[in-house]
Amino acid sequence: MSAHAHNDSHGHGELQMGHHHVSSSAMFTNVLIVLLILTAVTVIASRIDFGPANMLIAMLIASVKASLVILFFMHMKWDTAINKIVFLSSFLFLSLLFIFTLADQATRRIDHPMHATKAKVSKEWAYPKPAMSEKH
Amino acid sequence: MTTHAPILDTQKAKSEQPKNYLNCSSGFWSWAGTLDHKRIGIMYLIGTGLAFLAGGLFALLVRLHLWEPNGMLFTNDQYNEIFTLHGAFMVFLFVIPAIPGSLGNMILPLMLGAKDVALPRLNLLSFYLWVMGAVLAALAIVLGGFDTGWTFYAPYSLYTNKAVVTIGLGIFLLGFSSIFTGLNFIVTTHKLRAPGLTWFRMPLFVWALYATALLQVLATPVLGITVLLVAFERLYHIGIFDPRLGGDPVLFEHFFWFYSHPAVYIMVLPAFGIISELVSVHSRKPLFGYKLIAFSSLAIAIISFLVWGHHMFTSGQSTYAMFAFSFLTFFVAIPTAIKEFSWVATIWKGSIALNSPMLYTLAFLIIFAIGGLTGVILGALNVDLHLHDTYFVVAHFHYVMMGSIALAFFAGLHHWWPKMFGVMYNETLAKIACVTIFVGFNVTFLPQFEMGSQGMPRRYATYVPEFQPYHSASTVGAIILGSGVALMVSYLVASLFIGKKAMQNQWGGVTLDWLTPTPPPLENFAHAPKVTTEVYDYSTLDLKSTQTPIG
Amino acid sequence: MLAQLIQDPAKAAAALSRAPKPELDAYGQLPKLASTFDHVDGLFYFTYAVCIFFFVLILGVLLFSVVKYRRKTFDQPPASNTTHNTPLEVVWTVIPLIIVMVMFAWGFKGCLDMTTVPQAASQNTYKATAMQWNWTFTYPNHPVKSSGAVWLEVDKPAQFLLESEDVLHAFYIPSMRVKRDVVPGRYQTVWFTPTQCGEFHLFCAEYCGEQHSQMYAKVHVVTAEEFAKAPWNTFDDSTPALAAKSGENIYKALCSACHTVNGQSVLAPSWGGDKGLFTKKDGNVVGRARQVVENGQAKTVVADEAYIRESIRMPLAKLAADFAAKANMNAFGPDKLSDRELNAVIEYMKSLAQ
Amino acid sequence: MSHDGHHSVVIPAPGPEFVPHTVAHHFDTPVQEFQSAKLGFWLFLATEILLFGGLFAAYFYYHDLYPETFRVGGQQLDWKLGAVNTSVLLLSSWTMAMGVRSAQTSQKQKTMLFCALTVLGAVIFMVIKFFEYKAKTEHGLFVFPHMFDNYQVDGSSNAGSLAWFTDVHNVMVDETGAPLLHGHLFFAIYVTMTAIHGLHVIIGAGLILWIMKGVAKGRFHAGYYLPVDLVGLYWHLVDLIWIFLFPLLYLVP
Repeated sequence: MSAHAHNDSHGHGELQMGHHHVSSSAMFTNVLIVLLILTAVTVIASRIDFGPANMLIAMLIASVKASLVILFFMHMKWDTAINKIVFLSSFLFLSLLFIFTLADQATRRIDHPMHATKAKVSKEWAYPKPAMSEKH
Repeated sequence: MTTHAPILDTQKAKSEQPKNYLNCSSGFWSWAGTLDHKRIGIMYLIGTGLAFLAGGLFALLVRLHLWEPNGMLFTNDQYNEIFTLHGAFMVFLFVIPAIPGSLGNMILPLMLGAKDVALPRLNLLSFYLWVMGAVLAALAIVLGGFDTGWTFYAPYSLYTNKAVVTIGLGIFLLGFSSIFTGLNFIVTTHKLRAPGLTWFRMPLFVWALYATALLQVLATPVLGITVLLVAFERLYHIGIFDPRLGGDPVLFEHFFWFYSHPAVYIMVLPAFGIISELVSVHSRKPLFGYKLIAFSSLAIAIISFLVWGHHMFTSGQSTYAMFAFSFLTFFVAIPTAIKEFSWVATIWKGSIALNSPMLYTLAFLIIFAIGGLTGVILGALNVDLHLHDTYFVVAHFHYVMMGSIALAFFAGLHHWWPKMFGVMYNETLAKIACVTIFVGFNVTFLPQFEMGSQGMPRRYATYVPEFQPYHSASTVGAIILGSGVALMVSYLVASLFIGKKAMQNQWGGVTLDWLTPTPPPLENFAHAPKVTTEVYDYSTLDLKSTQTPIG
Repeated sequence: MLAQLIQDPAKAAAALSRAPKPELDAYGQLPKLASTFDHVDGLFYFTYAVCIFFFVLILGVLLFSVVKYRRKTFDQPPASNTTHNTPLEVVWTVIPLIIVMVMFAWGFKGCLDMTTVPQAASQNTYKATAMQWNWTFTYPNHPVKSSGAVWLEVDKPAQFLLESEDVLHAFYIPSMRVKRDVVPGRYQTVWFTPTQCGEFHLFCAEYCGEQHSQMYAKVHVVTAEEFAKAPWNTFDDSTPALAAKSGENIYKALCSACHTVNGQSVLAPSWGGDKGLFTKKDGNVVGRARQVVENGQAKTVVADEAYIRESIRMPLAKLAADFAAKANMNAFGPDKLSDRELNAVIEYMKSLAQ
Repeated sequence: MSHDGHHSVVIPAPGPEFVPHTVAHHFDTPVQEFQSAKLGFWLFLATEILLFGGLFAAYFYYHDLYPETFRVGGQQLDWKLGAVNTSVLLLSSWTMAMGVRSAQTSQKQKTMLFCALTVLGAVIFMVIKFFEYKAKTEHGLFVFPHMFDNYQVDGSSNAGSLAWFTDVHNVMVDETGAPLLHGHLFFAIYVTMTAIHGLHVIIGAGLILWIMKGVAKGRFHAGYYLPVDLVGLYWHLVDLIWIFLFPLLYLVP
């Protein structure tokens, strides 16, 4: 393959790694300010008791912050489709691990009402014997 | 060097000994420091091949020991270490890296018409991570071995007085070796395809490696963190998996199988890819249902993330989880069945050359049918409660791991051996070895189905006497199987020195890998290939010039 | 034996054929069913038949093709270049799908049956305690436990509450078709109704370490009359000789996995032999002096009854010097070994004195 | 790099303070090189997400099993230090984004400055982390010199304790003063997650220092800023993970 041909046929833009988005400094600064505000919101929200929704709200705020970082700081908004798919699919597959593992744990406790009792028993016998000596 | 492939300019033979990737440079560092995907592939082939022989030796020791109900050779402790070594070597050092590392590295860029993989330095790093993992595994043997089974189930792996941390770190490195190989293949497939090579013109080996790579990248990190946590647990007792400290051993099983079930497909999908190629080439017929096979690879890859709980049906997970996991498990059967049927339909009315790669392929098709179908038996919840952790499971996964994957690897090795080294092995010996391996394999593992369904649990150093006839038969089979493998290794190695020169297109393939010189030059193609025809279009093959052996 | 096979195959084969034969069901694949879980057998053989059908189909087409369409000249074209047949592809997708869905539903229904404990079974609850490497059973209405063997009443549903003292084990009775992992830190349950009188294997099916394959118990299913006699209750300490005998039974069930009585100290100190716990002196049985490590300090103690009691109740207090580095014995509290039982074990130890 | 007489593509330097970049021999165009590396790096970041994901799954699993332990455990951490560290990381993410932007626009001095500021952020983060760990060690919640000690076994009974978790001030207790179930688990997860995260901070800072070396040599400019971009992505990932760690560990919901 002749690299010469490419060198000649491509314009200046191509040589500079394609047409990439250069974001404005003001946009970065705005995103930073929103992120700092949301950090404050996280702290404030943790002071209010929403009951079982506490975790959901904390994670929701964190997800919004994470999305801002991914979209703007990491330039995902302007990235190619395949890169978007790759990164987002990691969260998708991670959610599979979360959903099945936590769902099993949550429903298993209904199956086994003795779990709490058993946990108390193992507390009394917290460390019944030393770990066998390990060579490393 | 006489092929006039219609889609390529003819390379003019300039000298008697054309420069190729094997003879273009020499010396230790020209190999150890190489960035060439083909040389890295050869190094992987040597490494994983040695690991396979070591694992096979352990397997033979296990089988010999089990000749008698009270065990013939070892103490229980030694037996436990040896079966663990067999499992760990075979899974982590051979089956997972072998096909992508050696044949994948060698062939994928050739099939794509690329000069190399997209990230050659990462490729070399990946190989050295494998080497470091292998060194740590060897070190673990020196430091007292490990007797946890390849599954490292907590809490036993936390309490045992063995070198678990060392092998854990080894597996962590091997995991990242696998991740980097997969990552490289994804990028290469996306970015380095030759002009005209659209997604649906890609050979199915590429599709299979691509689906494998997705699994390697998305599943392996969880194994990494799991073995790290086991190491932390042993070193400073964090209590995440230790029930004495409030941890839950079932969480370990979830983490472990989140990786290790997809890992089964990391192992088997490349084998499917090889078989797809070979069935087509040696039947000289386009693959039946090309797109369906391509999509079924992706479907298997994705569904495989949803079924890990079927390794835990007896573990005490909730009935709801068992419902979901069993239901999804049966769905894996469908794309797998589609593949098997499509291969058989490709052979149907083909022009079948019964040479050694095809013999291995046929052996695969028969053995994989058994391996796959017995998997369906195990998917049924109530039946699995009886068969789980018995020799039925052992036989089932050996039919898939050894019988299918290793045989597909051998098939691919025989198919691309002339391409890799430019020499041909002795076909007669190859056929004898194939039949020996096939017979030995079935004699080894068919009795294990029998004793498994009768209740023989796995990982037993001793057993109740009523199972002895099955164990003895199995041991005899293992010896036959071992001698078949020994024969295969001998003639393959011998061919490097005394093998006759291979033809440029030994089998009459039409994918790009067969259209470069044999062995390929350093950057694979003298001129950048352009693809203008559909995949597996044998009308472009110049039959007169290939002189393909008919077997 | 392997050498024998090579030298004299006929003799070796004869030896093999003398091996005890397991009792199998009519089709020879599963052990004879001894519980009510017949759906396991039903689905197993249904799936088996389906598998054989598909296997024969695939094998037949393959062999036929290889014979019929074998390449005879190097340029022989394929007999057909068909790459699609939509009806065929739909058929081989949909039919397997239907079959596996049937298997799933059947299997899940059976699984529900096996995991839903009926009232009758929960009123007849045994406890099975697994530890490296033995099984101990507690009975529903009897104070005496048994180890290494369990007795069940025929045709009476029984539930087992499974508990592990150390690592994962699995409770597996092939003839009953039941298996459950025994997970430390939580209780698991399993139930079944034995329908056949007889003796059955109970295996540990989850790898648990060195003696995994010897972690075995015998399941005795007996009639109601015989069960009422509590055949597992063999404990008798009315005379020293009977106490020593009962102690030996306890030794075999609980201690023999690690401690020998022949003087060979492999995993743990042996109880007998010329370095055993007790020795005969002037016709009296007295404890031997032993090197132990207490709180990291080496010292010498006499292996008297107090020392032995402490070593069983609190094994890590004083460690035998030879095994101080790898001591890993579980404590046997009063919940596992009553005082009377402990005394019987000591009586047995004394009977080993030389 | 050429082996067969072919010439590789060269991207010219935009000014005298920069050096040109030679595209690797197996790529046809700079775009191909850039996109390949970028796709590869996103894939690597995906594996990082899944690696940490295992730890997060363990967190949620035990948070669900022992909610009180986690609630009380979270109160032992100083949320103010956590919030300061969050802000430091967010700021350093901003400086990194600005650094990449400066490289994209061939501003050598500014690239250098923003990279240096980012490293400074990493240093501040780790210093604060050090004082946090020190305080926890003093309270016996995880005692560093004893992390690798075995169980301490009391000779007179089978009971014992962890060497690294002594809880000297008896803080892991419920309302009645009784010790909480498995009080060490929260701190085990805390120290595992923050230590692995901290390791990523250190690696990230090292990578940025390496980038600064390249910047000084003028290797990165509008024509070729790929390594700056990739290291930037890595740094943002470190930030991303902390965004989730902060509420989960310091403000246990």
